[in-house]
Amino acid sequence: MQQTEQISFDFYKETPQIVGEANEEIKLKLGEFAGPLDLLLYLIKQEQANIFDIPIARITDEYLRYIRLMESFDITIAGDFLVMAATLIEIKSKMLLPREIFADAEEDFADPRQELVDRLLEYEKFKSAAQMLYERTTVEQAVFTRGQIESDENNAEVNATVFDLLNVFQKILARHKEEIQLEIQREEITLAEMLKQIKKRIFKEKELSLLKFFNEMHTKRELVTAFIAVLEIVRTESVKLLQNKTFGDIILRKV
Amino acid sequence: MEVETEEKQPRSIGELVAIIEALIFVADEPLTVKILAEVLEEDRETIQSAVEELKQEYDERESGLQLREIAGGWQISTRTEFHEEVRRFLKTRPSAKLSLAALETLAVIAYKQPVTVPEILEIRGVQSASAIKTLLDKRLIIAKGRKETVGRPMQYGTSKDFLIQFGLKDLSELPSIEDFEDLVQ
Amino acid sequence: MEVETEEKQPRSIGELVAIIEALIFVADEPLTVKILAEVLEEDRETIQSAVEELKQEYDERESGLQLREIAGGWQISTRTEFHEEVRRFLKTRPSAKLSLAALETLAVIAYKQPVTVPEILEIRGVQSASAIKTLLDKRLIIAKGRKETVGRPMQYGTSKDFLIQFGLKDLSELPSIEDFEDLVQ
Repeated sequence: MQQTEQISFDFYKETPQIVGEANEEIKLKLGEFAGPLDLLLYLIKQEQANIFDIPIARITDEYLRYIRLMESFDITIAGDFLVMAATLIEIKSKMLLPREIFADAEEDFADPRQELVDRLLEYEKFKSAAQMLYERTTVEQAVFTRGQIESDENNAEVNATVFDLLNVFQKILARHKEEIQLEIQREEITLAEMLKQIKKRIFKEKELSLLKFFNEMHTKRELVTAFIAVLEIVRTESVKLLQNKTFGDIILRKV
Repeated sequence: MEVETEEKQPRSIGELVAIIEALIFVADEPLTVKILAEVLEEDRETIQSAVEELKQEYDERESGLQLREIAGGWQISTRTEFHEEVRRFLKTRPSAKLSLAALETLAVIAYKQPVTVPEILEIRGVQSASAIKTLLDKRLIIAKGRKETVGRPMQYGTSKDFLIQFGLKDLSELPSIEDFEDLVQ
Repeated sequence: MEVETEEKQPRSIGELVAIIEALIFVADEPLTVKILAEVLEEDRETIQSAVEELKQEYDERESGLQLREIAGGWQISTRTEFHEEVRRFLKTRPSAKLSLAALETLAVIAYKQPVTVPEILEIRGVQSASAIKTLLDKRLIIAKGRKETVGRPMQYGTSKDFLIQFGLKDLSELPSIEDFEDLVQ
């Protein structure tokens, strides 16, 4: 099937809700709010408040209550939720200032809530747009494109974007690093370890083909170590070097 | 592009419609009138009217397939009515969920493109980095150059895959963001 | 497989023909009457006659597609008359598509340019000669003079076409590792 990965998302099911229970306990339903603005909008609706005249004290209390509740459930609270909490408290305190202060300069009086209201209205538009996108995907999921045909198979290629380039480059670098590390590990085989390895092999297999053994070495340094180890072992242990024909394989055999 | 320039026999419109159908079928993504015109060495108007004739043909046939304009091109796909049977046959389940955060971020990017990470934060009021990463991985958004401002942040916009997956001819088909104002409240 | 066993409304023959067309279209391989009968829970005779009706429809339409019986099953394919156009289209369509090997090589060249073949080998750990040829053919990379070192190997860098195809104004717009880290956090 040609279909690219499909998107599905149950907009309604995953939209979080706080459900008030009889005993005034607040219960969290599955899901999380998409952000502090999302939570605020929810609380405003819950209170059936007018978005242009937000009862800031009540909403702030509710908001903080929710944050505390999240804390008590050990839900990590994104910093952005705390920033909003601070903003709300600030607005609340400004609202408490006696209006008379502004009475003289009526025109300069700006509702401390105004900026927040603007943000909420702006945000809510995009939230609706997100829902529209969600609905579109459900329609699109009812449409399928053709199955694989021959010409696709000759064309097993990727359609690349710049981020693919970066991704791929990072993967290559990671792979490269791994190889270097392996290399280092291999090179760290000491003469003593090499001797131990050869002895073990001869003991187990009675004899060892040097051609085969040297082929197992990955680096020049390893090969040199292996060579010295073989000389050493012939000198110190009861093993013999056998060669059937000139330039043929040399066998290391236990005596 | 080498093209054998034999003397071109003029194609009948019926023949042209048929060839276009064959090409749209083999193409692995929506095929634009522009490409069709280039490949077939016909002018765009001729291709355009041939495509429209094909479209009408598909609409009139009560068949299992439809010809759709999507992502600036044309594509043959199954008709929505039969999605249940098709899904049952392919044994596909709707998968790869987009989170609420990712959908919101995508909405902001779709309407505000090109847009930077800080600008998205401004609208959503919450960090959107992981949502952006998801959207990039799913190829729904792409980098759209850097913004000439402090730090030259990367800008993002929607991709062709976005149009395809959301069944849009082009971005102008998105309802205007101001239309959503009426829905607010 | 769960199947909602609501009382099955009998399908009209026209509907059945349409559904069969949709299923043959989405299938990766020729679809047998047997499988169709199972998926649609109809008996084989019904399916057989519906398929034949579909076949007749395809034959009567003078379209770019045909319904063929192949390997014991049914398949939609382009009509043989148009194979030349189809082949030419598949060959000439402009494509930003790259094999993984080519993409890897391009990534190394983009981020390390100017870079020589031995240096690319060093980083990728694999020979890249044919990938480099592909990239040169696609004009995504160009030779950038020789390196003043043993053997004076040729150095490669990305081309103007590379910038165009990847939608970059200039190389500074390539996403950096830092851009990416911002997203991964």
